[in-house]
Amino acid sequence: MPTLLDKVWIIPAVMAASFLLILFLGKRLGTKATAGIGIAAVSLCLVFSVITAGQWINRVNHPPTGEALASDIRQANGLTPQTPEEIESEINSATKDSGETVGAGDAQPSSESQAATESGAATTSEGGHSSEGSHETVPPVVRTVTWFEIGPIHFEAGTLVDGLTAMMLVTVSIISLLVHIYSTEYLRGDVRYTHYYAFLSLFTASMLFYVMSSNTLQMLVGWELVGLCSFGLIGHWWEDKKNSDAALKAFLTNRVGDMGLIIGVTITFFAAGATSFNVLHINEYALSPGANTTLLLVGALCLFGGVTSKSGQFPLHTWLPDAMAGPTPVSALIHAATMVVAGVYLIARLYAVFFEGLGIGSSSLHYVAFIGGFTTIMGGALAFAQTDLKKVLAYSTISQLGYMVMALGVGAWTAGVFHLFTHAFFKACLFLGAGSVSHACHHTFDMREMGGLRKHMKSTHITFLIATLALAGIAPLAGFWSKDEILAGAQQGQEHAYTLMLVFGLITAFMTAAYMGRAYWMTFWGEYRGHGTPHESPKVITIPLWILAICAVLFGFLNLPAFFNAPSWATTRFEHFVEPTFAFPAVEHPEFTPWLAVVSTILAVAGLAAAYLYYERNKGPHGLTQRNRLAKGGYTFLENKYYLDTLYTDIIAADTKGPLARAAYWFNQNVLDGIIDGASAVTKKVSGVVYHGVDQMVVDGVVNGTGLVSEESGQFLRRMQTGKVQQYAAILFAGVVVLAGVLVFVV
Amino acid sequence: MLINQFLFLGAILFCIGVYGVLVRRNLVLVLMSIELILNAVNINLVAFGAMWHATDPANLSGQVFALFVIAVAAAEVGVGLALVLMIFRNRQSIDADDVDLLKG
Amino acid sequence: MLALLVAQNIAFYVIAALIVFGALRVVTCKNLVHAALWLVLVLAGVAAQYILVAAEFVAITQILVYLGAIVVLFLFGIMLTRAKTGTDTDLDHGSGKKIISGVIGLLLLGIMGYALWDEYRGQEIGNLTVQRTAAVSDSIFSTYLLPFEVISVLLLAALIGAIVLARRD
Amino acid sequence: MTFAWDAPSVDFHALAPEIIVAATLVILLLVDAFTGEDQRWASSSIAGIGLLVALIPIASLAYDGTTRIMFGGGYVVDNYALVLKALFLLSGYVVVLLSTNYIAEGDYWEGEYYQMILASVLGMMVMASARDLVSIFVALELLSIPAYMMAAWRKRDLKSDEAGLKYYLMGVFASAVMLYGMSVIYGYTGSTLLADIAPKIGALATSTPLVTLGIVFVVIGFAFKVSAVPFHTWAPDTYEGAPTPVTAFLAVASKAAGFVALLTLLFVGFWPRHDVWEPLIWVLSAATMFVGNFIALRQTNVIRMLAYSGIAQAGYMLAPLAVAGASPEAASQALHSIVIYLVIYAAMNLGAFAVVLAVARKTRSAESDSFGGLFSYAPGLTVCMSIFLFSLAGIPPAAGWFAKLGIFQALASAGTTSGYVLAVIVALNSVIAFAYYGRLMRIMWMEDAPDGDVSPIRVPWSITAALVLTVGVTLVWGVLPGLVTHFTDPITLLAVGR
Amino acid sequence: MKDFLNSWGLSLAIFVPLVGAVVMLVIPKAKEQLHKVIALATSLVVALVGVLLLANFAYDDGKTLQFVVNKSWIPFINARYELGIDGISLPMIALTMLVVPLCIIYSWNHFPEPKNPKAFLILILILETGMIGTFCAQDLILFFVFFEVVLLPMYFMIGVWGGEKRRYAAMKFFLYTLFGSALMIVSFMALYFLSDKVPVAGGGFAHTWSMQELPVAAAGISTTAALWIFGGMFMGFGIKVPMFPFHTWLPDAHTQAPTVGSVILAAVLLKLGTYGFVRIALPILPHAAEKWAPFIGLLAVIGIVYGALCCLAQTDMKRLIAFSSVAHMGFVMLGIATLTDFGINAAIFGMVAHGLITGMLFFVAGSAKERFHTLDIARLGGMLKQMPRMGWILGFSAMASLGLPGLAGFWGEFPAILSAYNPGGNLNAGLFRVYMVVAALGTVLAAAYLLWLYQRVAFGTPKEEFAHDPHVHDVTFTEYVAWVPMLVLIVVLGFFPNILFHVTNPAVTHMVSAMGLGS
Repeated sequence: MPTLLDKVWIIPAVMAASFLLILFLGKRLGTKATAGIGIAAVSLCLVFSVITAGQWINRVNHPPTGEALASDIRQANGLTPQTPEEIESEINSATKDSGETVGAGDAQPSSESQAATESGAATTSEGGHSSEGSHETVPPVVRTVTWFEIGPIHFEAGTLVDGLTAMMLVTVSIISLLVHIYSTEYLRGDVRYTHYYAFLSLFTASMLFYVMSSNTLQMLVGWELVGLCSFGLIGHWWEDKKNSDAALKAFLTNRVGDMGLIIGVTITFFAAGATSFNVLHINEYALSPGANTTLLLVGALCLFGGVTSKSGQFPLHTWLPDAMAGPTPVSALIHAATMVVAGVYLIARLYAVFFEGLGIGSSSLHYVAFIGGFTTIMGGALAFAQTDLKKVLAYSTISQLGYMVMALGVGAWTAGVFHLFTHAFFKACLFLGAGSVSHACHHTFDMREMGGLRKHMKSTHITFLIATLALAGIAPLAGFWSKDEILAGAQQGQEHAYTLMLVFGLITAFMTAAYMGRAYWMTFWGEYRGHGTPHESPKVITIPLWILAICAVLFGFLNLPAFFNAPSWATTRFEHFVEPTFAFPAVEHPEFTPWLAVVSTILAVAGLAAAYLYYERNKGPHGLTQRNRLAKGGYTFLENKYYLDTLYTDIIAADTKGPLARAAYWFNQNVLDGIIDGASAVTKKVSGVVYHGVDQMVVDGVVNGTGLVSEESGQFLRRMQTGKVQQYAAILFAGVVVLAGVLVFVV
Repeated sequence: MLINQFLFLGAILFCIGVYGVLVRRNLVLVLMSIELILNAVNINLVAFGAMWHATDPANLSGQVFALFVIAVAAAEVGVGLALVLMIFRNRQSIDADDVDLLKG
Repeated sequence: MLALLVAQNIAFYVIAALIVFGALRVVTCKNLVHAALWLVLVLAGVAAQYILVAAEFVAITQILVYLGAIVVLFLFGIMLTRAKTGTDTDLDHGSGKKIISGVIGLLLLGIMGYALWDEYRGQEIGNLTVQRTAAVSDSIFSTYLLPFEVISVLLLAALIGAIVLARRD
Repeated sequence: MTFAWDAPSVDFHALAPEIIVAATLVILLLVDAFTGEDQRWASSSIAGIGLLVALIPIASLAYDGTTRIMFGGGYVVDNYALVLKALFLLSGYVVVLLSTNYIAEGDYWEGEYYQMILASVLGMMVMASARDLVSIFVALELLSIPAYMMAAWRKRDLKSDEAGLKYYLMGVFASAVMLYGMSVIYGYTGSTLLADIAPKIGALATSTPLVTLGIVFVVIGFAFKVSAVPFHTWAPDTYEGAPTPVTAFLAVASKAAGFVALLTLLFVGFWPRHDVWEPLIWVLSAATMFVGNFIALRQTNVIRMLAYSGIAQAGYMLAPLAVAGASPEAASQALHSIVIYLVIYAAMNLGAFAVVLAVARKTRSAESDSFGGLFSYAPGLTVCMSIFLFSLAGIPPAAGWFAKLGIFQALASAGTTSGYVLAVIVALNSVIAFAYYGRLMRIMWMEDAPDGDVSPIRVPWSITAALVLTVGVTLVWGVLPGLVTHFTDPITLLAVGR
Repeated sequence: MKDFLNSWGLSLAIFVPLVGAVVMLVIPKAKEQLHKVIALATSLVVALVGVLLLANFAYDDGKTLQFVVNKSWIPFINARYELGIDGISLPMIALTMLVVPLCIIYSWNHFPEPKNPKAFLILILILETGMIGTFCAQDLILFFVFFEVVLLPMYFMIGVWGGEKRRYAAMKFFLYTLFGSALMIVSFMALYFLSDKVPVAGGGFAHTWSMQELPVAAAGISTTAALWIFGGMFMGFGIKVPMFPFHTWLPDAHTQAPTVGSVILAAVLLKLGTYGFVRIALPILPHAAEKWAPFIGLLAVIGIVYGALCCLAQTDMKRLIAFSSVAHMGFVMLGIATLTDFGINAAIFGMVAHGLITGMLFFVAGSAKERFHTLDIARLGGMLKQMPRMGWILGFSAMASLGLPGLAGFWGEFPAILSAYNPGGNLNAGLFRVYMVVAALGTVLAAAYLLWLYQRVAFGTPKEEFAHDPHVHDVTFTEYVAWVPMLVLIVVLGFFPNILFHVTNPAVTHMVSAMGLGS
């Protein structure tokens, strides 16, 4: 059956073609055609992506067997076993490596493999296994061509399609399409309309290319290309130095992380035998018993350097808020939904390396999980101190990315990736909503100039609310499911070893709700504080919002836990189709834990409520500062008291959180950002010293000095030439004396 | 007689000549000093010639060499004096120190 | 034989002393013409030494060429350059240069003396026999024919050149 | 003892080149005597023709190829001598070409001038064949004495007088030192024949002080001739003061003659005592390169610069001698490299002087500044000069690179540390040297004419001919060095290769 | 055809430019248009020869020398006119043949002061002869000759057509390079004499200069001697590259040179040095190379960081690009220093990529200079607004230069870094891994200075003094013609690196295995 799985390269190629068309013809064709080309291309991509996803689902449901399986495996890890025996052992080792091995399915004999014990981890949970865990080995579809050859090795370029890829394809395509549509209105009349669409196309192409890469080198290419687009789009309005500064900062900060990525790719390449960059090959190596865990650790940490910058992890997250200088749809697409999760995707893709390298299966605390956890709290705290709506969302993104990284860090692979998935929709919705708000409010994002917009912008308001609730993790919206899985993973992971992560997660759950509530109330409630009259955005803007909102509502059910005893076609479908079964470590599948769900929901509600109290009920004309709050104390005393009584602790928390958040923000801006800015300042200083002090003075000085010395000695010798013939004679005879003397007495 | 008697005489004369060409400012005197040096060489040649003649009567090279040196010396002095005269005619001086237009 | 040797040696040392003294006067005296005359003494002394080693032809040539021609040339030179006939203080360089020149001369003498002494020490000059003029001429016109011819060209060229340079025009 | 005189056998074929030159000299003398002032132009033609005609027997001798030995080994006509004689004749011819207009227009003594050149060239030719101390001495004087006078040929010019006097005095001092050395060598060996000297001074394992003294003195005499430091002091002054064609003659032919003598002496006469002269030459070579180049850096007069450059070039040429004793192969390499260098050096240096002459016809100056803007009004001359300067600097494809390559090769072939050190010194110096060659080039190409006068230069045919000859040779040899080595390949010196 | 190419192809490629130059020499200066046409035609003929060579090159057999010519040249020293190209030379030759016509086209209507197209174009053609000759030569002496021939035209190009301090720069360029080549030739000599004699055609044995024979013949050289010889070559080639600390001629030369001069300098001339390492120093003296490699690697990474730091301190755009060359060539040298097939392939790729990219940057800088009459970064700004196309091209080139994957620059940098992880021979892997990290840091700095440059030059609004300057116009037709091929190549090579690796790999692999250092 001809299948798109073999030819997914068509998808980015469509976008690349769109990019070239727009780049070279856009100016001539006009704005409508430009947008049209882009939208058409993305639509096509979406169709293809959905077909791809469908075909993948079909493949999981009807896994290949026998020779087809062997052939797929051969192509997957880039090895070419020759004899049937080799093929057989290859299949066996592959299925073993997959950890999850052949389950109690009907197609394959069950071997009840305990390969997972190889890594010393606990066996998979009973519930997960019995109900939906019939994970057969479904090797990803890998199709490669020779890219280049060095030495005896042929390096390959190719596509890798598995559930993760399919999921990413669909996600990227949907959001990109919506952003394309949304932008036709949002960017109307912009000076660089074509430029914008060209970059959007290029970005989409690069991102799609990235997620379907079959090897790390290709991923590196995609990774950098999306960074380039990010650079170009952050600096879209480059007439303003502030914007170009932000673009530079983003690119350079990412470059710092890329250093790690490059080295990480190098290390994993050599660790896995220096023959291939193939991710599955590398993963297989990482899972093999003889793997050098030290190398893997170093490699994983280096790779994580890339993740740190790309996915805004502490301490390289500071570029992300600045990146909000770009147009809002870009923020939605690149800096919320897709590009920033490239790092998370990297971990997910090379999970075996991280899993084995960091010992996720046997540790209670390690760098990745901790950074993820720390970032999630820190981002949440920082979001409080923002008055710029987009910055709130940016810090929220950082926080959520931390969540995902933490999830992957504690071994909850599916949870992390699922959160990536759901987050893309509701965060994109939030950003686009913010854009819509700004569109209405004369292009400001300052929440102090908003307020009361719920009356003016119904669609925006509702969708924003839905997305906020989803983000806050209110059941049954998408965020609830994914967040809850993460919490469950942290709670149950590795025999409850990741307690600290659980605490982080719970705190964040509260904070997320609180700051989102704050943003929501400040924006949509109260009185309008800006100029003019806000108005609802046109349909081109609101329809994407609605679509995203609907997704935010529904997509949580894609991974409905087995706990709810839904029919099997509706249970843990995400896990079933997305989680790799080939060259994948033995991860756990935590159970749905009702008490945790309840606690987290309570926390979320409490957060929203606290925000409501703090920001809505307690509003003054500029009702944020403590002074005003005290001045108006009497006016709302009773009500306040009432709520204070019941939610006393929360207010305390909020009170302390205010200064805490501000302190954190101060730290962030002055220390962390300062370090980054300082690093560049110091580099510049050093470069000045190196150039003026070393290069021009010493290195060049030596050169010029040599010349000078030559000339001067020439001058000195020249003075010996006095023109007096008898002095010449004296020199002559003195020469005779010296030469003859030395030689006569010495020789 | 010792061969060294003559050789040392030659050496002394040579060095006196060298001293002369270095300290005399008058060019004619410099030319005279040159003659001292050439004579020193000739003393050597003749003395050596005599020495070798004593062992090999056919060996007359020393004397012949000396004759050539005398002839060349004559030519040199002639040319030298011509140059000095020319200098004198152009500069009204034969002080060696005055001849220092060219230097550096 | 011994007497002859003694006489030879005495003659050598006397003449040598005269030569050295004359040479020193040539390079030190303050009167140009005197210097030329001291040179005559030196040249004559050298001729005498040639006779002592039985090199008659060279001795005669020495007298003819040097005393007969070169010294006369010098005197012409002295006159043509209208030098003072009396003493002249401008003949020498200052004492600093004299010292340097003296040092150079003495060092040179030291080196040459060392080399000569090291080689010959007390070696006799050997059994002196008269070096006959005919033999000398044989030698010149066979072995040294070519240099002889060359030197004729040399003298011709020197003659022409010297005339060109020295003549008034 | 018989008094019967045996007429020495004279091979007139072998002596034909010398005889032709001498005859030309006599013819010139007669022409001079029997023609009036208005026919003096004929002198240069006669001299030039005589020099070219002398090449014919050289060619026939070379074709014949036998080594002819005369006067008991005192005079040898072999490939070595022939190549160098041809070099002297051709350089002499080019100098005649360069002189033609200079001497005629300057109202100098014309007929006598060419007689001087011929006499000097004759001396050089004799030098190439001389294998006997007396012959070498006489040849040296024959080539030097006319040269002294030629340097002073612009009689009424104070600088020219001074140049002649300085050259004369220093030359006489040096030849006195050399003579003393020769006398000592003769005294030690009892022979003036180089072939006899070699075994005698080589009899002992180590040198005695007297032999050392003799060798050092003789070498110093020729070190003067090739203007090696510290015996170089005359060269810049003389070069600057002398008439420019004479300077070219001194810088090329006279220096070559000095090297020829040095090669003959060291390789034939003093070969066994290379333990003495190798270090001596090493020091001279290194000092010559550095001093020559350093002072040249500070020169503002092109001729003076070329003089110092010539000193430095002499240092390069001396360098192979400093390691020649290491092995027969090294000696052979050294010999070839020096001869090749001399040949190429002659072409490029004469060419450079030709350009200077041509330019000076307009600017009446040899100051570097007067070359400013040359490219704008005399691009042909500028390109020629650039080729010569690049050649002097040793940059391909001008022939100088091959010359310098030969030096490096000779130094490396010895395989000794001192050889490599000297090679590095040569390398360093060729870099320093480019600083002043480049500076001149910069002035010509990149600066403006000092007085804004950009009227073109009229180059007389004789200089044009000289330029065509030298540029052609410089470029062709640079691209096809085989043409040079074809002639120099068969060269050997007697003691070499034992 | 094939036979003709085999025996005459390379000689044609080398000497056709010279013929063109000679023809132009005899045409009066005033006929400028004719000069341009002849020069362009000549360079196109050369390019055509190049295309034929490319078409007839046996790519699968890239390790063996092809189109070999081997004639006696200077029998006296057994130097031969030996030409031939393999997979290592081919890309360099192709690059040269591409860049020269583009430079001539670019110069078409804007010759730098003091004009004189005749002389300028003659120099370019002579330069082409020298460059192609250097890449074709298989005899050390022949190599040396061509290596030096390249100096002359460049010297004049900088000195006559250059900027304010052109004389100083030209002299410095020349003296530096001469210094290196002087030491290099001493090394060649030592190599010649210390290596074993090889059989010659006419019977008997002789020393050899042949790069093909020397790897075997030089095997017997003692370790110490080999180290010294390598040192001499290192100076010769290292200065040309230029490696830290011999780089100081480069910024001056680049800054002062006319645009075309800078382009050729960056695109081809610098490669002569690295090519020398790969072609001569490494194969002939592998064990000395192994001893020197850590040191070379050290200088290379110092160069990477140091060059980048110097870039950050620049106020002049051209000088900044010049210093970036120091950094980029550091990657090339790092690749070479690893002595692995990976590293050397990367180095060759890096050479080509750097040639194209930095050449492009210099083109843009030159065009900017022509419009603004200054390259002071502080005075520029808003190029994207005033000349959007040029701004885009500058941005593109800057991105390529900073090693963005997907563009050619990446394939020079990343494999070099990669190869440093696991250097060849008995090299200390730990040390090279440190180099690797430092080199990776260099990529960050590269991004910093290039983006900083781009921000200041292209972003923002045009400065008042130029805002209404009629001279400031967008990319012209000739500029497009000159630039587009390079831009296209940058992308094509970026996505299909195998175009180049396919050519170089057989040769490099063969060479590395012939070095026999083990691993």
